[in-house]
Amino acid sequence: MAEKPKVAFYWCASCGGCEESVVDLAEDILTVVSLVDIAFWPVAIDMKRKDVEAMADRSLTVSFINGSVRTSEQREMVELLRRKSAFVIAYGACSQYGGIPSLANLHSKEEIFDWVYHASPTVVNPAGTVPLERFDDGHGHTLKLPTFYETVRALDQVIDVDFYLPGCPPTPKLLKEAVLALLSGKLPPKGTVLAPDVALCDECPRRATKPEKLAIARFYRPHEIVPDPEKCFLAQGLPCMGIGTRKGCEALCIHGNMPCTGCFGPTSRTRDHGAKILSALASEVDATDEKKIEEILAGIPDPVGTFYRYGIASSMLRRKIVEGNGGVSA
Amino acid sequence: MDVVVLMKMVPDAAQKIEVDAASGQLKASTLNLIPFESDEHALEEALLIKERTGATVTVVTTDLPGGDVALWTALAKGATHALLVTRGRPYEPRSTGELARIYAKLLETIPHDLVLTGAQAPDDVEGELGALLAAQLGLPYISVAVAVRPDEGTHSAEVTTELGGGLRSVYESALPLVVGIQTSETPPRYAPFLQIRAAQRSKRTRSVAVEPVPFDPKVEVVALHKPVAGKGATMLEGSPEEVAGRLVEILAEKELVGG
Amino acid sequence: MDLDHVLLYPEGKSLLTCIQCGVCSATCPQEAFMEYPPRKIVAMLKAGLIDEVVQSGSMLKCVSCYSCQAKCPRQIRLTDLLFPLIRGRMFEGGGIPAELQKAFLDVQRYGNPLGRSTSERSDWVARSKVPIRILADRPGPVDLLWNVECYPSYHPRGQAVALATARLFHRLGLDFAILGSEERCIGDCAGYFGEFGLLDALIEQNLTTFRKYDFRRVVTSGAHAFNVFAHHYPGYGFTTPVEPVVGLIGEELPKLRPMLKTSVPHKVTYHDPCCLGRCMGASALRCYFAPPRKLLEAIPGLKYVEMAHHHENSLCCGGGGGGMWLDTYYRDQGMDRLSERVVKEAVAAGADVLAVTCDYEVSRFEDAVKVLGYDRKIVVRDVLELLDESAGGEAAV
Amino acid sequence: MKEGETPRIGVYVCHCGLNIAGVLSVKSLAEYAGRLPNVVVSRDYKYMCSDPGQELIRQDIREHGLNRVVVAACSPFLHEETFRRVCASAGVNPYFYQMVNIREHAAWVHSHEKEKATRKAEDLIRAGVARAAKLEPVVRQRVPIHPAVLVVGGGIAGIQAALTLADAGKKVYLVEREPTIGGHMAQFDKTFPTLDCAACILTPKMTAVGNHPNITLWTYSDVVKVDGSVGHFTVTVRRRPRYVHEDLCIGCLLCIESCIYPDARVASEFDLGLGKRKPVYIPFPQAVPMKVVFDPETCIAVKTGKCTRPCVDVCGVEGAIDFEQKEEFPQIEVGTIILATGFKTFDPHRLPFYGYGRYPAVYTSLEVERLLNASGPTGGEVVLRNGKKPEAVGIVHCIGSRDENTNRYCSRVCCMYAMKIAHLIRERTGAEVYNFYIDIRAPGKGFEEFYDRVQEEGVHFIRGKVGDVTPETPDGKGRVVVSADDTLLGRARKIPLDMLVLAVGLEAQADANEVRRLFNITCSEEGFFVERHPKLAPVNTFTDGVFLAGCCQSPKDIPDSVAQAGAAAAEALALIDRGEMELSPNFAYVSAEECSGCKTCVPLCPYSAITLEPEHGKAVINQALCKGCGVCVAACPSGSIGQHLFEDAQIFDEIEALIQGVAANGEGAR
Repeated sequence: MAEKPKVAFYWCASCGGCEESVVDLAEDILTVVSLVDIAFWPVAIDMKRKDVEAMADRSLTVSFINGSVRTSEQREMVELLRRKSAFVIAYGACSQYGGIPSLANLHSKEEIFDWVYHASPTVVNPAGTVPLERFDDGHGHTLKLPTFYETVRALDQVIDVDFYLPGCPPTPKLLKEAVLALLSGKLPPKGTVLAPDVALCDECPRRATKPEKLAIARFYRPHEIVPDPEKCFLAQGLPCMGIGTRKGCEALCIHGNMPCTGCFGPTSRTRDHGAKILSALASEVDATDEKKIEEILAGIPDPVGTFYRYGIASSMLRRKIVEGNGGVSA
Repeated sequence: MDVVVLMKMVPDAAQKIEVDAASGQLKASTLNLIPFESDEHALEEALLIKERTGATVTVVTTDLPGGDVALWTALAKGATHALLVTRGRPYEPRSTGELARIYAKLLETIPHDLVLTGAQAPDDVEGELGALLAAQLGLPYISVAVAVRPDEGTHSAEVTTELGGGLRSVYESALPLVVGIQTSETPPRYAPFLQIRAAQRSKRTRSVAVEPVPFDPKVEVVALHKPVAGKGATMLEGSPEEVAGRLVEILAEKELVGG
Repeated sequence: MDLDHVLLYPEGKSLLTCIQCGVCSATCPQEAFMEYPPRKIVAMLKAGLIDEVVQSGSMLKCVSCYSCQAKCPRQIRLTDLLFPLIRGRMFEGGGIPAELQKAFLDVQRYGNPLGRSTSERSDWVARSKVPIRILADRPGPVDLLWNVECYPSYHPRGQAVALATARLFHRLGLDFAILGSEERCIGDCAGYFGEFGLLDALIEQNLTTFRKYDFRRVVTSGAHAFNVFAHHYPGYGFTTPVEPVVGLIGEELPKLRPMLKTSVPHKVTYHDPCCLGRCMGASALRCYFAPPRKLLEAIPGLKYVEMAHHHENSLCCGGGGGGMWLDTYYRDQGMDRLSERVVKEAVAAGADVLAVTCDYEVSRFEDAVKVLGYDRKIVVRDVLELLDESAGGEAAV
Repeated sequence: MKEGETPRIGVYVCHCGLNIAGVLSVKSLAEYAGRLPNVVVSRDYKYMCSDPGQELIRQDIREHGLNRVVVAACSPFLHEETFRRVCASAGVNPYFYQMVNIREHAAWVHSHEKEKATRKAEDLIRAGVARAAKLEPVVRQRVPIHPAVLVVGGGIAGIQAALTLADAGKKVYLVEREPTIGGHMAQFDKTFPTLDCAACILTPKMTAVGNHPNITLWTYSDVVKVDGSVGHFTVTVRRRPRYVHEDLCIGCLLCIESCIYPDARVASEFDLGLGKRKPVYIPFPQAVPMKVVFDPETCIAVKTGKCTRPCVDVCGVEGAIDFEQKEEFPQIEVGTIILATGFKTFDPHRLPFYGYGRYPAVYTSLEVERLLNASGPTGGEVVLRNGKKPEAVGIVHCIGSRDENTNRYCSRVCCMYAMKIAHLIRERTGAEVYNFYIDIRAPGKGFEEFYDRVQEEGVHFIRGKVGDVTPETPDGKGRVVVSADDTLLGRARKIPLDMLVLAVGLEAQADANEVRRLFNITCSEEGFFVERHPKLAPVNTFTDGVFLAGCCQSPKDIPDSVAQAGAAAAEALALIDRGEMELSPNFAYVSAEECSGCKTCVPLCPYSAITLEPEHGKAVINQALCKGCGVCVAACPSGSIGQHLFEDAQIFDEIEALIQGVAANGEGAR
């Protein structure tokens, strides 16, 4: 019997949900394991970087990399995995678009450190300790920590990516289909997002309840009202990203009576996810005078966090300008 | 031509001034110091001279509260230089005599052809500041002036003073000269607020430290009190005709008008 | 904005679009006395002859009545921008009459043009039979901040109006307070005579005071303060709603009407102040033409008559834009006083009471009545005084 | 170009004489273009639009196998069509053509910075070339044209257009809101500058409309709905009940005489309230159609049913009067529409200081037209509201015109009609007449001569607008005193007048905005309908098949209205006789498999061109209705709507190419 294809999983800046989603395959994981060898999976298997370094180039069939890239260690690891893998799949929203961690791009590194180590009310740090990249204890011992980059990046902003599995996290169904497709050798063109290229409304159980003209007179945040479980969220004034977000999740959030937050990202035809939905929703605001419009829009207190929740890094916004380095370098 | 104007900061009479019962002095918190009116006229006269002759005008005051504002205002109106006399702490000469000595000392260091000051002040009712200063400097002194016309060519000045009843006398004096100004030829000009602020920002006021002058005043303020309202006036009431009739009677009684 | 820079701004650039139609001069109540009436001034500005305008003294005769600006077909901001800028130039070369200079100096020093002590500003309150809250003494949230202004605070006739106003507020159960000795001139005369530095300083100072307290809206005693609030304060970030007292009481009329029991059997005419009507522009929505008339007509026994000039055509009392302190100058120039023209029109209309709502007007028109020898023909009352009288006056609180 | 075929681009830099070559270095631009990706040929030429210039392109297409053409020259407004035709004639799809405007966008605006201007032109050309590589072939669609025409509005413009079309043998529907046609012209006594009797020249035309076999005249009616697009509009008209069957009424007017109200007591709309009418009336003696109207507001038979109805008794035609008559909504099919909805006069209540409505001595010019009209309320005599004849009359020009507070524009006719009124008043009353004007605008045929004539007649002209109107007596009932700055004299004038006439300007109809929506056209800020091009397409609108005539487009006098009506009729005729029409190629389209059916686009379309296909709930765009505005394209949240000639790929590549250059030049990089 020929050697089973080798698969790697790696975890960059992310919450860990993507790792769990692999386990969500439930009994299907056995099918997967029977078909492939998991060669590297730090969260589950005790293997070290040197083990990967020892592998031959392109000896891994596929690496599933989740999380965005924000430290030098993550960068080195994904570059390493790129060399060792025939295919790299950006797994999950963070890896694909930068994800929630890339909202950090709205702040500078200094601001983040200042908040986390000093200013946050829950911090007790009388000594003012902050992590250093290098620490000498004076007895010849040196401790090195990875560099914390100014900017959080999506995976394809660091290495070449072959396919994308969207979602926060991707659904087991999509993962399974992806693995089977890879094994079958029937590969879509490089760069394909392995999910349908139509917006979520298409599979939304509430589509029929969306009126032609929304005429939104007020936006609500999810905690402000109890949403009608049958009615289109937009018709209820809840910003739902489903109109401009890929389907394929089978409307999971909608079934949980929560509006779509956009984790599957835009369709292939959209350059900037947030801007696209924003422009669509803005045209639905039921007011013509400036003051009233502003009043209605005030119902979305954090527009960037709302419309770019998963995609700052890969959006046209990219990040807040940082003095001195043009805002794009690390 | 160098004209020096000496300005004095005095309590603003328009504000309610209170006397501190314990010390018998004016309550500092109720005091608002402003340049005395005659000094404003002295400044105006100096500015008129400047406009006519191109003279430089140096304004001087002591660093009491409000002194800086007075200098900014003077600069805003057109003064050339502004000096704040200081000893490094709030500076309050206790008498006109001491002030005259300080100014005399200051004037040793700055050029002056004409020294203008208000003819009098609330704490200098006799108008002795100019006289004492002139004596210290050994200069001539003319007071209650209403016009000063210096002539650079002859290095002299024609000074008009006003006496009671509208009588005027015209003097001619060699320069340098000390003049006490009663009123200027035209009313003191108004300094627009923006220019006062500009003067403030321009940092053109200069502080000059003058060494303490030993002085032993022989006179001291013992107590101050508000005027006691008397029972002087009689209010006349009734229709205009009645009031007028009563008024004629009173005037006749006092033999001010012929019966 | 400096006069030299007028053309850099859209408001100033409109000057270039002047078509010399002459509406400004035709409507100007002081045109006859100006060497250069408004139309000519605009032409001279365009021709670069500004110094001649400054020297002519024509600008001293403008009383900021807004007639020219409100009717200008090119919406050139003559009253609140160009003329003040030209007058601002007059500070450089002198030529500003002493009385007016003193008013400015007094505003600089004491925050009121009457030269009165700041600590005496709320002395009138002691004479009030109804409680008047002073914020410095009793801070804490309040609905209505009443900006009393200088004349109602210091002038005896103004104080009578202020007391009547307080009684009306009290009767209507309004939650109001005043700033007392913390209040300062709102900046009317400074703003309209081109003393922009002073206006700026006053606004900054007033806003600092306002920020100390918690109030929902502002009511002004008079028209001028209302106008300055409306035109200048928003630029400094002050967005609290401001109403003149007639506007506020006008809204409360349903509540007030049952209290108006005492008959006031007079033929009353009303003088529209420039700063509650015209100043809002020809197509303005915020004109207060109707409220004072509605209030007057609600008074039992009162018969309302209209003067020849009224609404947007009303004559000016002559007190705006520094005119309040130029009476001597006007007399020296051989000019008749606008306030006298208004009083004559009021008498011609058959009125025995001239009702006003502007803080300058009670005293101005009373002077005019005396000068004209009309003491027995007509009296001057503030609309609020008439309302107070009808509601029973001091005896009924 | 077939799929997969590499773009072969030819770039042509036009000198436009010295217009471009005088500023830009055209030689170096052509060389620069030659180095850009996919560019096979690159040339400069003196006049690309000339025949040899065009031939040059054709020759290159043949010799070099070009499949894309970029011309860097003037505005696409001028020559885009020219070069598209060149491409088509050489066998290349005309939409494989890209125009780069280096004249207006570089040479003209930066003529003082030649070096920088050339660099900007490089950027523009690079962007154009990048876009050209992404162009796709487009095929234009054609639609047939229905031969009937709808004319909306029965004033002189509508009348003229309807008659021209009907005389050409076309079916015309003329819809008028009022009970009669004739419009404002019917209210005038004389017309300037010839002083022709307005009725004498208008009424024959009105009668011709009423009798024309090709014209269906619907008065007292309005258009309520317009569906379809050029060639096949379906129009719904609301016909308000006049409580008389038009086909039965013979216009004998006996019903009016017999009305239970013996006296006319209702303010006549036609006389602007200066005269009175009965509840049953005709607006004026020459009304067309000569059919009475029962006013539902004042006729008690209509309102309450409680009337003895002497009108019915006296009517000789059984059933002609019908108080049960209801609104009707007939639908008609037409291929083209002419809007001639006219104007309204400025309401001087908006400038209260002129005292209109406050002082009885103040009139509008239209009111005075009625006073002057022989069939008006005073039989043509100028009599004031107080019954007196005026001895001094003032006419203020520019009321509601040339005024930022009201209307910014010049109303164009007021100077002339004000002089006409001055002449007529002086002629009939001998009064002193003062015209207060800002500038006299008399630029028409015979206008200046008329100005001379009126001056010679002794009419006073004061150059200065009235700024103040005060009553002479406090009651306001007598004379008014006006103040004006006689700017030529440099002196204020105060003149007491018995009559003050406000020469009110012309404004768009109050409902212009609703009408605009109904017909899918645009309104200017002032409310006048916007023509497609102010010079070259003055009667067309941005909606194909909808044309404009008369004052609904802008204020104009009678000759201009008539001329424009003729032009609009000619445009309609051209379409009808061509039989079909090409649609604009830049329409939007929905990719059905990509559409999620979210409906965002549907309500946004200003032309109602998008519907949901019922089976799958996907959006569909009607090509004939789409104007290519791009709103849906931008709004589609899933990017599933494309637009021909403005595909995302084309625009993004163009922008990216542009940005590259800016970044490379180190300019604008912040």
